[in-house]
Amino acid sequence: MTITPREFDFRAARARLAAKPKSAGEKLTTLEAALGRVADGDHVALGGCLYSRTPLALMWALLRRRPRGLALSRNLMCYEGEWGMVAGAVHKVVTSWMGIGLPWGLSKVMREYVEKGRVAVEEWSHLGLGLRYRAAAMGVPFLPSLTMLGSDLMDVGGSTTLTCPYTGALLHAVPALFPDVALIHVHRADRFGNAQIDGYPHMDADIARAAATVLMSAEEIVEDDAIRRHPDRTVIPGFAVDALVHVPHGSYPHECYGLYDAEAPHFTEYVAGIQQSGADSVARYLDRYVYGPTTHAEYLALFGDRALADARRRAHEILA
Amino acid sequence: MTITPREFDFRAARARLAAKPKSAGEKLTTLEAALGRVADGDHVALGGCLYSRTPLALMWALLRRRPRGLALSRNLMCYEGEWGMVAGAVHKVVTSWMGIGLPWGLSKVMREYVEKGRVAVEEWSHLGLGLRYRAAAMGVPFLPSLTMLGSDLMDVGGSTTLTCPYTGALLHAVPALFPDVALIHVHRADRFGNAQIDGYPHMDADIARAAATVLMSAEEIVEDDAIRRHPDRTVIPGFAVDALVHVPHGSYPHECYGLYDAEAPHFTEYVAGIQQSGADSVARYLDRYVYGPTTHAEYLALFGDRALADARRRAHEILA
Amino acid sequence: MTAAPVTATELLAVMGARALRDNQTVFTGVGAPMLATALAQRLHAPGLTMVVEGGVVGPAWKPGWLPISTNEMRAAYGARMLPGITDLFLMAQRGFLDVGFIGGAQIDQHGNLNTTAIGSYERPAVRLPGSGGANDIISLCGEVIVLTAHEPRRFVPRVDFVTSPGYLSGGDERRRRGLIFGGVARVVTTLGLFGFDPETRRMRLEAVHPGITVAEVRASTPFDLLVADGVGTTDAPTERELAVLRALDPARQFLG
Amino acid sequence: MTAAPVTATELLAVMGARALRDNQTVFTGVGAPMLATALAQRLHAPGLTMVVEGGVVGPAWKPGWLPISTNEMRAAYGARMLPGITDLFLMAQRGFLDVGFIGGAQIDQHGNLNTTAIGSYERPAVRLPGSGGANDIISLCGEVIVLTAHEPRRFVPRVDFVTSPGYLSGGDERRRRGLIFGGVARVVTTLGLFGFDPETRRMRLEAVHPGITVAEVRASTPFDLLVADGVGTTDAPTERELAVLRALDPARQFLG
Repeated sequence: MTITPREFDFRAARARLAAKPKSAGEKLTTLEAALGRVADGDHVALGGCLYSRTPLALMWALLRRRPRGLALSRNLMCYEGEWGMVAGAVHKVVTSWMGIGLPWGLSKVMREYVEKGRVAVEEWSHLGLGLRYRAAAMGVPFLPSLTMLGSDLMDVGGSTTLTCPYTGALLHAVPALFPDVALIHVHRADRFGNAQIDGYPHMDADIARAAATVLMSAEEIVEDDAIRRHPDRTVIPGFAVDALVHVPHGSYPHECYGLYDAEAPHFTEYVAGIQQSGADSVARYLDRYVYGPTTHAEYLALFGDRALADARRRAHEILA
Repeated sequence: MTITPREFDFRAARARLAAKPKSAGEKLTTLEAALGRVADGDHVALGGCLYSRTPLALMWALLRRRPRGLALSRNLMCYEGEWGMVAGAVHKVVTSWMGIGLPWGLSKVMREYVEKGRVAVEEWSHLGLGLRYRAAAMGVPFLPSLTMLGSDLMDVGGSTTLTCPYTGALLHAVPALFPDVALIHVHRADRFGNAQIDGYPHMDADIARAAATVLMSAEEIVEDDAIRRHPDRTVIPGFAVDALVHVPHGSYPHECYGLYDAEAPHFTEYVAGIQQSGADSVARYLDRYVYGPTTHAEYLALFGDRALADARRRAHEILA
Repeated sequence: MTAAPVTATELLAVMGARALRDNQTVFTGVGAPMLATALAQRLHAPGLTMVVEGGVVGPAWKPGWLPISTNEMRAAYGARMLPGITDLFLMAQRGFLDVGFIGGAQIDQHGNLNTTAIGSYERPAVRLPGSGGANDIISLCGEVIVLTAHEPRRFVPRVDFVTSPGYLSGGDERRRRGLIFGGVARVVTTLGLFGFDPETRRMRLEAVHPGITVAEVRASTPFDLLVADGVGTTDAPTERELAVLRALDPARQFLG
Repeated sequence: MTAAPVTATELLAVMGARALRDNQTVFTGVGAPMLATALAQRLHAPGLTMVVEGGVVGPAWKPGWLPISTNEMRAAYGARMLPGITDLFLMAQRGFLDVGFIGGAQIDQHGNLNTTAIGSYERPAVRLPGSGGANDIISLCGEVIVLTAHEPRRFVPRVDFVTSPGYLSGGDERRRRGLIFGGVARVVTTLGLFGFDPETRRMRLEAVHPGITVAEVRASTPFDLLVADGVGTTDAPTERELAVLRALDPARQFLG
């Protein structure tokens, strides 16, 4: 059993929320100040999915702080999970799948770290992990489901079953996952943290409710009235947000729905390096892209304005 | 215990869904044909909330069929519940609250029917009923919650508690409610039933997933592309919808967010009649407004175009 | 003091507003609670977030356009988010709501409220409208403040039906029955302010409003009311409080 | 017959498409499943609804712009709804999804699939990417169709790790373990079509593709394969099927 009481104890999680002020006020700050709220040993949940709306700017700023002993969870983990492993920041990854996508094959870095027992990967089904976040978002210690029943995944995290008190049916009691910190990237927010997402909602709204601390980056900080004009588009309330940072292209080179496309050739280059020299290649990548640039703008400059402009053009073309 | 296995048996409810075709095709029909799918004895769940986005046109067409033995559920039940009682169509009302609003006082009709034992009102807390629909929408027989614990409401429907297998906490196992039929009014849908709602979502999306049969009315039937341009606004998928009817002002004289305001003076007149002659006044109201007009347009004509135009004007003024 | 006399609703709204702190999230309702919350926000709690039952977060109601129900367009005016009713209550269950306001037809000495039925549930003498969200608010918010006119018929030793559990039979029963958080922190009436004895969880008078005596409160409270040592007197509503409050409801739709 | 030879992916896509009926809701994935579903929709199932794991309902993919992952913008093109991942899978749990497609690194004689680990879970010889939604699809959809290249290494008596439960050890174990619906209805490989014996739930060859013999299938299947009485032969992909299919992927990104 690898799930911990800290992950599913809804009473303790609620007490943490109750103890903190839930201000309707200003949340804007810097990446450095925002990520200063992450402590070694924290469980950090990432929003988005695979290479869609990944909170890469927040992850970038987190790794620059050289954290240790983190648990990192995400429904489909892309290469940011490899970064965490090679950076020595992560001891446990919680996910349903890890890689980049079919054309890029298996994650050689995950294989190396798991097969050598250096990092534990706790696997859940995609819905299983989604329900862990949702249970926490709802403030309950578990949610009943049929998923994962009968599979060997039940033993990985240490799931238990229960009998329905009304129907007698056997059900999977999917344990809640209350992360210490959620990293979320959104399309727009007002300066108070009221946030709106376009296109794929992924699991961000649940993760933001589940976590004790919510750190958010936004492509755009909009006027108060822009949010108030469409309150039915708001998915995360400001009182749930602890820190907000304005970061255009905050998911780049991953995609942000409607704004910019992902950079498949960059993924191919990244994977080619790993095919050649394994984790060492990721270490060099981190030096160049994460530890090297001192600001996120410098990080983006490594890709260049023309690449950013082309990614924006492609996004419009794809949805046109 | 008044909850029935038909309400919470997720296996039977799933089998009913599995057995029916879930077409992506045309759903447009008439009010008469749509409501022909309701059988005596069915549990009918109503969308909207109180006097907001009430599926009044669908309720109007349902009562004109003189149904019998219905169970009627809604989170906050407005006067459509009184209609069902006085029409002799309803034997059980499932709700968290019944009335119109503070200025209109207690529902004299509910008092008469309940105090004389002619109709059972099964009361849940607002969230309790919301979780009953949500459990069904999720395809599970119950959801755990803290709400209603310790109150006398636990005994009304026959709720049971359970002990959390992870934390040992005592939890309310809120039983699922799978209605036979859902009546839903939306702002817009394409002819396949893919539906979008503006403003308050209320509980409609859950009810539409929970029910075996979904009957929908829409203020506007839009082109295919209008839905495809904003897929992140769609809350009910076409494959879940059995019948769709184009009914402008389908909630009138209740409000429809952003389109038209509710008619408080009409409510006052309706209640004044009840103050004078009780249920008989509602019977006369039904003759005039429900059984009298042969089309919904005739029903609206009883209010008049100027009233409709003024309600639209007020809606814009309220949100301006 | 201002010229116009202070109405019951004005008194409840002002005393309710004073009980709120900055940066709190407050589950409020139509009438006095809404006025109390909006007043606090305008006076000493600019960082306060109002939420209402219809599924509204952070509304900015237009003075003169206060909603009659918590789920109509007027209640959503200026809102920052409309999460839906179930999801809003689930935020309360998660622990996002610090304070909730409720009222009730009956309240007893342990802070239990009844809005369901006078007499038996199946065949009541009076069928009341029901819980609505009251049970959820008192079960799930960090703490609850009850605002009510102090009419003797409302104050009973034990409610006929526990719609909204306060401390049940007192002591730690609320916790034993599974409500591991919250409870009734304060009862604000037209006569004074009340709390609950930390041991027995019986209602205790803590302050009377100006011009009200403890004897009058006892006479209007048909159960054995505890009285705090050195029971205080509340400060009368100030001109500023009343001016801001009255500006919210110029037509006196709710202020009376 | 068409000039160009039929690729493995084309064969799987055509045979997969034929297994779908009109007005079904189909949980599909990138590659062959996506091509099979889109093909069926264009040929005999216009009332079919495609859904994909990223949280997409009713997409209308642009030929030549097929998605690489199920949660990128290309996968959402023309969608009628983007309900989110958790809520999409919950629709499957509710019973809204008739058919699901999955594949796997390993499949065994009872239709169990492994995409987690070769060897032990804690210290595997090969750590595979994981379940993703495969476990959910096979647990929650009305029935599942497995599309896979018929490579001997993929077909094992018992998978090392049951990521996605077919019939487990066979018989009624799937149901006894709580999976009261669904199961693997059909396995479509590059050699033929397979079902499962209704009693033992062991894999059974039901038809071979043109030019393939039962002996060849047996030789490529390292477990004791059942063979249906009067095993049939599938009809070769028609010109029309191939023409429509190839128009979906002109760059042959997935068709090979």
